[in-house]
Amino acid sequence: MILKKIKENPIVKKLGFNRIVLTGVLILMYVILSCLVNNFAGMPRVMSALNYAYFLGFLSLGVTFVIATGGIDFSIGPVMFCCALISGYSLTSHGVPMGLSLIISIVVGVIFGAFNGYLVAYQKVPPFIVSMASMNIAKGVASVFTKTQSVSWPQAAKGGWFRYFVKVGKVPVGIIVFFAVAIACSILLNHTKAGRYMLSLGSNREAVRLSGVDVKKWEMLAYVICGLLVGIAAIYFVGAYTTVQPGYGDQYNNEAIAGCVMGGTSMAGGLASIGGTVIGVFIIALLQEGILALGFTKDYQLIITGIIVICAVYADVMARRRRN
Amino acid sequence: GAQQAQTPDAEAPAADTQATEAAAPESAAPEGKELNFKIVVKSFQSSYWQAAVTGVNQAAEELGVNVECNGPNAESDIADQVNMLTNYVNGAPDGIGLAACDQSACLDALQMAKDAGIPVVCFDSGCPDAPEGSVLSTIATDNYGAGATAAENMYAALKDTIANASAPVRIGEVNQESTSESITQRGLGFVDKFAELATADGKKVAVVGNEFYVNGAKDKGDEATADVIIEVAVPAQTTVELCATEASAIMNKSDVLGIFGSNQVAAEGILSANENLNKLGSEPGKTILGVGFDAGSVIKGAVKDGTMFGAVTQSPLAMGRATVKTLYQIATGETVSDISTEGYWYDSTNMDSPDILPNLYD
Amino acid sequence: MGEVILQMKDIDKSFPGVHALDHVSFSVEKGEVHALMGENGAGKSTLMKVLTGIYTKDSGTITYEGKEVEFHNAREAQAAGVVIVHQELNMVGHLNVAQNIFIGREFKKGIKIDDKKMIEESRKLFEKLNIDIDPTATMSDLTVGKQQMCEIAKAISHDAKVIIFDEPTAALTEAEIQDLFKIIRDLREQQLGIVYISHRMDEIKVITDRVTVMRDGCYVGTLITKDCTKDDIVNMMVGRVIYEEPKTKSMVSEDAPVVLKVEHLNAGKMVQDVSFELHKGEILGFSGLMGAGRTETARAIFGADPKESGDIYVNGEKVVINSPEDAVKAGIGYLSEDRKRFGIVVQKTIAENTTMANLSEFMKGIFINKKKEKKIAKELADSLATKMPSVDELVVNLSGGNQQKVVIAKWLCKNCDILIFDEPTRGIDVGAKNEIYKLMNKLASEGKSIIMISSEMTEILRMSDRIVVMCEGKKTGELRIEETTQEKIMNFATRDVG
Amino acid sequence: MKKEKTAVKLKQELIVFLVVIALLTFFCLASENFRQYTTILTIMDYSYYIVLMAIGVSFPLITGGVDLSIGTGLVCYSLAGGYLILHCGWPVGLAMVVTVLFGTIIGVINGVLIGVMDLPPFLATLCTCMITRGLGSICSQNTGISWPTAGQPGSWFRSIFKLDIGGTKIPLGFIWVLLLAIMMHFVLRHTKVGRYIIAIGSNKEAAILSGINVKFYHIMAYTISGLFAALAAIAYSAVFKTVLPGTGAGFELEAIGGAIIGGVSATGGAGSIIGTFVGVFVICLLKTGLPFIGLQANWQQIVTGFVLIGSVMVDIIKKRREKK
Ligand SMILES: Nc1ncnc2c1ncn2[C@@H]1O[C@H](COP(=O)(O)OP(=O)(O)OP(=O)(O)O)[C@@H](O)[C@H]1O
Ligand SMILES: Nc1ncnc2c1ncn2[C@@H]1O[C@H](COP(=O)(O)OP(=O)(O)OP(=O)(O)O)[C@@H](O)[C@H]1O
Ligand SMILES: [Mg+2]
Ligand SMILES: [Mg+2]
Repeated sequence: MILKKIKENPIVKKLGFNRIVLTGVLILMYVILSCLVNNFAGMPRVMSALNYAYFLGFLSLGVTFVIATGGIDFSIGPVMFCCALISGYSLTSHGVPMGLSLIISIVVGVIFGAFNGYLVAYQKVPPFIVSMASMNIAKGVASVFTKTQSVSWPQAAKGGWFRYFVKVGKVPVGIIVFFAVAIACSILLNHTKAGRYMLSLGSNREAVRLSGVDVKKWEMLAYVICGLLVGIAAIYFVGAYTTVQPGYGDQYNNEAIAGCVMGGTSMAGGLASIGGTVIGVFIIALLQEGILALGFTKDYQLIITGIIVICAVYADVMARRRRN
Repeated sequence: GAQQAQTPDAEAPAADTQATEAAAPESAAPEGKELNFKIVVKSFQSSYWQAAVTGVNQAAEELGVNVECNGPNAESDIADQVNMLTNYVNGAPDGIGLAACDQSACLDALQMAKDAGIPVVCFDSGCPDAPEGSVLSTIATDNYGAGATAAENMYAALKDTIANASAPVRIGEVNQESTSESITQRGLGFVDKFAELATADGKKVAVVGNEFYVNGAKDKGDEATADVIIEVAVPAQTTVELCATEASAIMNKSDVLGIFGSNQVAAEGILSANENLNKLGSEPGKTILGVGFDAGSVIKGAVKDGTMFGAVTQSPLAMGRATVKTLYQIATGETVSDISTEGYWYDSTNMDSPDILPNLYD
Repeated sequence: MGEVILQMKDIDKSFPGVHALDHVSFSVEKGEVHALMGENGAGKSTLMKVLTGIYTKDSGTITYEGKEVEFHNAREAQAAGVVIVHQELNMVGHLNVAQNIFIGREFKKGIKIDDKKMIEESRKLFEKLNIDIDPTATMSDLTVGKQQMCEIAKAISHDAKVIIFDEPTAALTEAEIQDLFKIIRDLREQQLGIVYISHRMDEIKVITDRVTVMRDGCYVGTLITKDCTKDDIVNMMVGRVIYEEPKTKSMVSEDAPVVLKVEHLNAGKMVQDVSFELHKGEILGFSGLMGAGRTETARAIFGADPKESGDIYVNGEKVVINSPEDAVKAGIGYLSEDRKRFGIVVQKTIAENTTMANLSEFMKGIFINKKKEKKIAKELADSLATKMPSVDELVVNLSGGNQQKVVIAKWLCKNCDILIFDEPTRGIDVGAKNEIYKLMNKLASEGKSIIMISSEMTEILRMSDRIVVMCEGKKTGELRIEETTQEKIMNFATRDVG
Repeated sequence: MKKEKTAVKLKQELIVFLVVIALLTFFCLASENFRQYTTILTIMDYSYYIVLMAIGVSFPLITGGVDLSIGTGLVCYSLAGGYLILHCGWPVGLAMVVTVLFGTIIGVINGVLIGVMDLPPFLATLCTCMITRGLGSICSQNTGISWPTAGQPGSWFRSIFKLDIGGTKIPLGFIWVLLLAIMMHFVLRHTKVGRYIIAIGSNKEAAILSGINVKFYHIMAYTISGLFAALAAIAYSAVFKTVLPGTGAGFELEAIGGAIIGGVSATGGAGSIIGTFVGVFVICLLKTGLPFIGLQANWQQIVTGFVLIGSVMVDIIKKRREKK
C-alpha cells in the first residue's frame, strides 16, 4: 500500500520508480563494498570503475536506441574493437594524425551501424541474424586490415592527447563527456521526432508506417546512432586500456545489453530509458570493481550480472503483467 | 633495474594512507607484519600458468608471505587484466608480480603503482616501456631465443632431408595469436633461425602466410624460387579447434617436413589435427616432425610416444618462485636485477633427465 | 429452451484501474441462443474469458451442469464442454487446417501424431457443416473469412455443450453468415447452449432467443428477443435513444470538383483495373463482400502495398505514391480496418498517438512541443467523446472503440483533405458509431472528401453519397445514393466477373 | 496439392544440399590437398559439435526464440565433465552422464525463465550465457581441461566418434549425428512436442487458447537445446584435445547460422531438422575449406558473415516474390 503511494507520488513518477530503486542499489553496493574492502571508498577505485563504465556506457547508450526500435545488436563489442583497430592501425602504421584517427573510429562505427540498419530496416533481415553476421565481418575486417596484429594506442605523454578526453591528471574528464552524451541521447529519444518515431516503431511498426512516417529511415537511424556511439566507445576503450586485439570484443556485448536492460529498456521495444541505462552501466562497472577488490575472478561478476539482469527483467515483466 | 622508489614520494598525489602503507614494509615487514604480494597472471587457461601459480605458492609458503593470484579468463582479455592490476594497486599490497597480456595496456596502472610506491616484478613477459622505476625486475624467458632453439633442433633433424630434397620443401608454424609479444617473438625466433640455418647450407628460403610474420622476418625471400618455404598461420581466435583447422590445412600439403606450434594451445591444435591426418612422427622425411612449446599432459604424452618430435619448455614453476623471491627481496631492501630464464629443448630421449623433468608440468 | 446449463453469479473482475466486471450474473439454457450485448468495453469478452478460464475471477460463482466449477485454463473448459470462438482470430498460420482444428487434442499412433486421421476427420466435419475448405491447405493461405469458419468448425468439433461466439461474423461474407446461422440453428436443435456476442442488431434479431445487455461492466437486464425491438436493446445499452435512418439524397452535386482520381489501378490479384473519382465534400462508399479487394485497393492507393500500374490524380495533378509517406504528403489519410495491428501504437500515450502523423506541426526547433501536443490531443479526444482518464494514458489501456477514436483523432489532427475510412465502425458500439457518423458528415460538409469502406449495408446506405461496389478485385458497379437499393448492391457484389 | 507442398519443402533442403555439393566440388577443384580422405575426417570432426548444437537450437528458434547460451554452455559442460574425470577420478561414462545432465538442467532453467517467467529469450539466454561462462571457469578452476586422450584409461569414448580400425579412421560420429538428426526431425514433424513447438512459434496466443500447455513446451524446446549442447560438449571433448575456459562464445553463432541456412525461419514457426543438418555443413565446409585455398582465418569470418546474410536474404526475396 505504502509502496503504491510512493509510486504514485508525482516526483517519484517523474523520476521513475525503477530508476530510483536502481540508484538505491548502486549506492547500497558502494556502501557495502566500502565496508567490506579496505580503502575502497577512494578516488582511485572510482577512477578504475569509471574506466570500465565509459566504454561500456557508450555501448549501452548505443544499443538502447536499437532495442528501443525492437531490434537487437550484439555486434557492438566486436565492432567497437574493429573501430579501434582500424583507426589505431591507421595511426600507428600509416601515420594518420591523431585527430583524423579518432574521426576514422567514429566513421567506421557509423558505417557498421548503417550496414546493420540498412539490412534490418530496408531488407527486413532479422536483427539477430544481422548482428551475428556483422560480428563476424567486423572481426574479419579488423583482422585483415591490421594483418592480425594488436594495436596499442600511444600514451598521453607520447602524443596520445585523446586520452585527455578520459582524464586529465586525476580529473575524470570522461564523466563529463559521458553525461553530456547521455543527456543528448535522452533529449534525442524523448523530445525529438527521431526519438518519438524510434520508440513508436519499436512498439508497432506498421501503425507508424501507415501514419505516413518513413519508418525505414528512422529505424536505420537508430542503428546509425548506435554505430556512432560504438565509435566513441572505441576511443574510450583505448583511452583506458590502450590495446585492442582483432578477433575479440564479444565479451562486452552481453554486459552492454545487460546495462541497458537493467535500466528498464524493454526488449519488446517501445520503452527505453537513458537514465536507467546510465545507472545500469554504473552498477555493472561497480560490481566488476567490487568483485575484483573482494578477490574474486571475473567469472563471479559474469554470474552475478547475469542473475541481476534476470531479476531486473523479471521485475519488469511482473510489473507489466500486473498492469495488463 | 635497481632498488628504488621505496621511500614514499612526498609529491606523489596518492592518498596519505596509501603512501604510509606502501612505506610500511620497508621498516616493519621483516620482523613483524606479514607481507602481502599480489600476482596477476595472463590467464589460467593453460597448465603453464597453473605451474607458475604452483611456484608462486611454494615460494610464498617458504618465505611466509601472503600471495593472492588472479588473472583474466583468457589471455586476450586485456581490459580485464588492466582492471585487475589497477585493483591490486588500489589495494596497496607490498608488491605486485605481473605477467602482462599486453606490453602497453598496463602502463597507466604501472604508473599508478609507481606513484603509490608499490614495487612491481614482471615475469614471463616484460614491459619494456614501463615507467622508469616501476618495474624493478623482469623475470622472463628469452622467447626469441626459445623459438630459435626449436628451429635449431628441428633443422638438425631435417638437415639431410632438406639437403637431398629435389623439390621445394615446406615448414609450417602455427601461432595461437599474433598479438602477444612473447608468442610473436617465439614465432619470429623460429622463422629467423630456421632461415638462417638453411641459408647457411645454401638453400633459398621464403616466408609466407600471415603478413605480420612475413613482414617481421629478417628476410622474407621469394616463394617462387625458394627451396624451403616457411608457412606461418594464425587462427582467428584462441581456441584449439581453430588452431587445429589451420594446422590441418598446412599438414595436408604434401611437401611439409616439419611444423612448429609456438605455445601450448597451438601445439595441442597440431596434435588435434594429427588425429585425422596421422602424419606426425619422429622419422625425418617420412613423417612430419612436430615441434611444440611448453608442456602439459597432452604434449608430454605425444613427445613421449614419438608423435611429437620434441618441444621447448620454459620453467614457469621456477619463474613463479623467482617472482615471489624477488618481491620478497625488494621488500626486505635487497637489490634485485633482471633474471633471464631459458627455454629447454626436450624430446623422448631426455624427458626424464633431471634438468628437464622439473620443468615438465602437467 | 430448457433447463439452465450454465449459471454465472456475481462475477467480479478488476484489471488495474478498470473494474471490468461488477457483480455480473448471466445464465444460459440448453437449446437457446443467448445474445450478449453492450457497448465497447462493456465487459462481454472479459465475462466469457472468465468463464473459459483464460482470466481468473476475483469473486463470484460459476455453476455448470449443476455443479460449481472453476476452469483454470482453456483446456479444462474445453474438456468440460465449454468452448469459445474468440473475437480475434487464433490460428497457427504455419500448420494446415486439420492440424489447427485438432490442435491440443491430436490423434496419436504410438508417439506419432496421426495426421491422416486428422485430415479424414476434418473432411468429415466440413462435409457435415457444409464448408468448402481443403483440410490440407496451410492455414495462412486461407482468406480471413475461411479462417474464421475453421475456427468455428474447430469449436463445434469439440463435442461441446456450451459454445460461445464472440463476434463471429466480423470477418464473414453474407453467404458465410447464412451458413453459420444454419449451423447455429442445428446446434440449438441439439440442445446446446449458445452465447452469441455481436454488435450487429440485425443478426441479434434473426438468430437469438434472449438478449442480455451489459453496460460499463454491469449487468443491465435480459430480454426475450422476439418480444423486444431494436430500440429497446439500444436503450438498455446506452441509456438513450439512437436515431438512425438512411441517406436518401446525395449532399454533393455531380459537378463538384474531383479531388481524387484513380485510373486503371492494378495491384496483385485483389486489385484489377480499378478506376473511380472522388468529389469534394463527398462520402464515397465502397461496398462488396469480404475479400472483394476493397482494403487492398485502399492500401494500394495509400502506398501501403506496392502497386503494379495505374495513375492517381489529386486535385487534377498526377501524384506518385510509393509509400504512405507520399500519400500523407498528398493529403490522404487512411484509417485501417485492423486497428490493433495497423492503427495504434500501444506503448504510447493517447497524445503521442494522436500526433503520430503530424508531428512536424508540433515541433519547436528540433524539440517536440509536448504542451501543444497534449492540448490538441485533448481537444480532439473531447470532440470524439473518447473515454479516457487523460491524454497521458497509454492507448493499450483503452477499450477497442476508444482506441478507434484515437486513430480517427490522428487523421483529424493531420487535417487530410482525403480520408479513407476502412471499416471505421468495426467492433464499435452503437453510441460511438453514431458519433463517428456525425463526425464524418461534419467533415464532409467542411469540404473533406471521404472514402468509406464498409461491410455493413446499413452503414453504406446511411452514409454514402455515392457507392462503388467491388467483387473479386474488380470494380463491378457505381451507384448514386438516389438510385441505390440493397438488391442492386448485392447484384454487383456477387456479379460473376469471370 | 499435398504432394506439391512436400515437394516445395524438400526443395529448400535440396537447394542447401546442392550448395554443399557445389562447395565441396569447388574446394576439390581448387585445392589438391583438399582432395583427401583425411579432409573428410577433418570436416566431420568440426561438424559434430556444430550439428548437435544446431539440431538443439532449432527448437528454440522454431518457437520464435533463440538460445545464445549453447556456445559457452558447451564449454562449461565439457569442463565440468572433464574436471570430474581428471580431478575426481570419475569413470568417463559417468562423467558423460553428468555432462548431459548439466546441459539439460541449464536448458530447463532457460525454459523456465522464458516459458514460465516470460523473460525475452534473447535476454534470458544472454544471462545464462554469462552465467555458464563464469561457471565453466569456476568448475575447472580456470584451467584448460583435456578429456582422456589415446592411451589413457577412458579414452574409449573418443572412438564413439572416430573408430580406428587398423590405422584407418572411420568417422563413426557421422552416423550418430545423422541418426539423431533423423530422430529429431521425426520429433519435430510427427510428435506432439514438435507440433506444439511449431504452434508456439507460429502463433503463441492461439496455442494458449487451444489449451496447449505453452509453458511446458517452451521448457521442452530449451531443454532439447540444452541437452544437445551437452551432447555437443561430449563430441567436442572427444574430437579436440583440450577445452579452454572462457571460450565458446561464437559457437552458438555457427550453430544458429547453420540452422538458418538450413531453412529454419529466423522469426519462428517453420524449419526442418534435416535442413539444419545440411545447413551446418555449409558452415563447416567454409571453415575447413577456405584455409586450403589460401584464405587466412580472418577472411573466413568475413565470408561466413556474408553467407549468413545471403542465405536469409534469399529466403526473404523468395517470400517477397511469392507474395506477388
Ligand atoms: N487484459 C486486460 N487488462 C486490462 N484491462 C482490460 C483487459 N481486458 C479488457 N480490459 C478492459 O476491460 C473492459 C472490458 O473489456 P472487454 O474486452 O470485455 O469489452 P467488450 O465488451 O468485449 O468490448 P468490445 O465490444 O470492444 O470487444 C475494457 O475497459 C477493457 O479496457
Ligand atoms: N490476414 C490475411 N491473411 C491472409 N490473406 C488475407 C488477409 N487479409 C486479407 N487477405 C487476402 O486478401 C483478400 C482480400 O482482402 P480483404 O478481405 O481485406 O478484402 P476487402 O474487400 O477489403 O474486404 P473487407 O474490407 O471486407 O475485409 C482476401 O480474400 C484474402 O485472400
Ligand atoms: Mg470484446
Ligand atoms: Mg477490408
